[in-house]
Amino acid sequence: MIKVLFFAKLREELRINELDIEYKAEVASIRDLISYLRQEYQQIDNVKNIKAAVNQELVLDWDLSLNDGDEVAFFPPITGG
Amino acid sequence: MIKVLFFAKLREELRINELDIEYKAEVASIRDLISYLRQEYQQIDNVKNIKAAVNQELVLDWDLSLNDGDEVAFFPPITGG
Amino acid sequence: MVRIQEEGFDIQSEVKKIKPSDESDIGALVTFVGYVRDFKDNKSDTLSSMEIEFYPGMTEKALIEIEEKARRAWDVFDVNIIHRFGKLNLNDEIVLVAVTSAHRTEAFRACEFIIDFLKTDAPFWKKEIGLKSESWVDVNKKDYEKVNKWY
Amino acid sequence: MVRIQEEGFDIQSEVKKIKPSDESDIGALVTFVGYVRDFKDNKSDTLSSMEIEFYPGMTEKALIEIEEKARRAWDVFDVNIIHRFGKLNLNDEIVLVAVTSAHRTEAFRACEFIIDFLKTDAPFWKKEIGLKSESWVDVNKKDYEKVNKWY
Repeated sequence: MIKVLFFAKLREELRINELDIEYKAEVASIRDLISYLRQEYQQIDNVKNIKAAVNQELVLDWDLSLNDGDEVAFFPPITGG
Repeated sequence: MIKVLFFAKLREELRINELDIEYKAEVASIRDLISYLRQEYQQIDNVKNIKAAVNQELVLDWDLSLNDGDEVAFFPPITGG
Repeated sequence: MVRIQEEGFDIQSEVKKIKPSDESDIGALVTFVGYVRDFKDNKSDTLSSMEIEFYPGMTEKALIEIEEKARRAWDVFDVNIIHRFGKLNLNDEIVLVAVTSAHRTEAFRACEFIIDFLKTDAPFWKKEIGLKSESWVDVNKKDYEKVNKWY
Repeated sequence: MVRIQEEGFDIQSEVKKIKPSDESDIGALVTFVGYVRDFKDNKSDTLSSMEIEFYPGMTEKALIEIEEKARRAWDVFDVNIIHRFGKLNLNDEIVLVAVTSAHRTEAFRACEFIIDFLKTDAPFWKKEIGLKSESWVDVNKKDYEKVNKWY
């Protein structure tokens, strides 16, 4: 299982903050995962410059393989402080 | 009359914080004034890098002429903050 | 020391935590506080409040990592970072970064370093709620330029 | 705003004076506090107190001039400078420089500029009183190097 989290504008656009996805070939990387999610949530493209974190670490290489049990988060650029 | 003030280590060395000196040719500049004071207060030389202010403005040019009624202050380098 | 909280904070009390009265090696404290301010560009609306969201777990880790980086770069005595979340009103304080050190220059550098990296590396998102409309704050490119200057 | 006083100060109260809750253009506050710290070099003695002397009249003018210079150099909202005089104990606060601005970078620069110039241009003198001996603090050459960097 892969736990997917959405934050801020992305969470609002998708109207969901958390999702469990079965671990399978179609979600073997971050890039695959977002393509897979896009099938159901086209609104993903309403948010520009989406960032991804795997197991709470920011990941710049979206070809990184995902493992069963990973927590993946998608969110817009950070605007805190 | 010239009002002369001493601060910090200089005040302690000279054991005086304020002095009124008659305005005359011997005290026509800061350089003259300190030479004049040195006659009575040799301990002036116990303090290094003495600074001078005329009418509460730091003066770097010790050849500056003094005027009757000026307030002249001598003190060691600043160490506040 | 890192905290994410809904409540406000008192600067003096937060300073005491990193400058206790028996720590006589500390000569300098530098503190940054960020406030909810009114819209800069949108002159046709007035900001009434702000919603701040974060990523529980990851945000704390990111803040701790920023503090550690600052401690590796400068000889700092202690660090206190607080970031608020939830609904904040206009003029409320959002974030505190307080740094103690023997000398002022290190405290200044470390404090600015922390707030600069917090702006780009700590997952917080701000939504500005105006009287007429609301919107998520856009990313500020200058924040990334500032962070790059540290390298 | 410039004050020379014998009493201590509360950072939160001093901040409120330059960040009143209705000044919603202020986004950033940077505060510096300097403390009486123990001897650095003299390991055979312990500092017990400090005496601070100033030049009434000239010192106030010098502080006001430093504040004005900072305001000319950066887009600052307000400034609060307090320097204490008289007898201070180990760990007491000596000086406060607090600056508010729309943006953090200007507040950081202005705050550091003010404390850097205060160290070289505002006539204060410190005497360190240890358990065994007392002496006037020597001038720190680094302070002059720092001030020169601003030009």
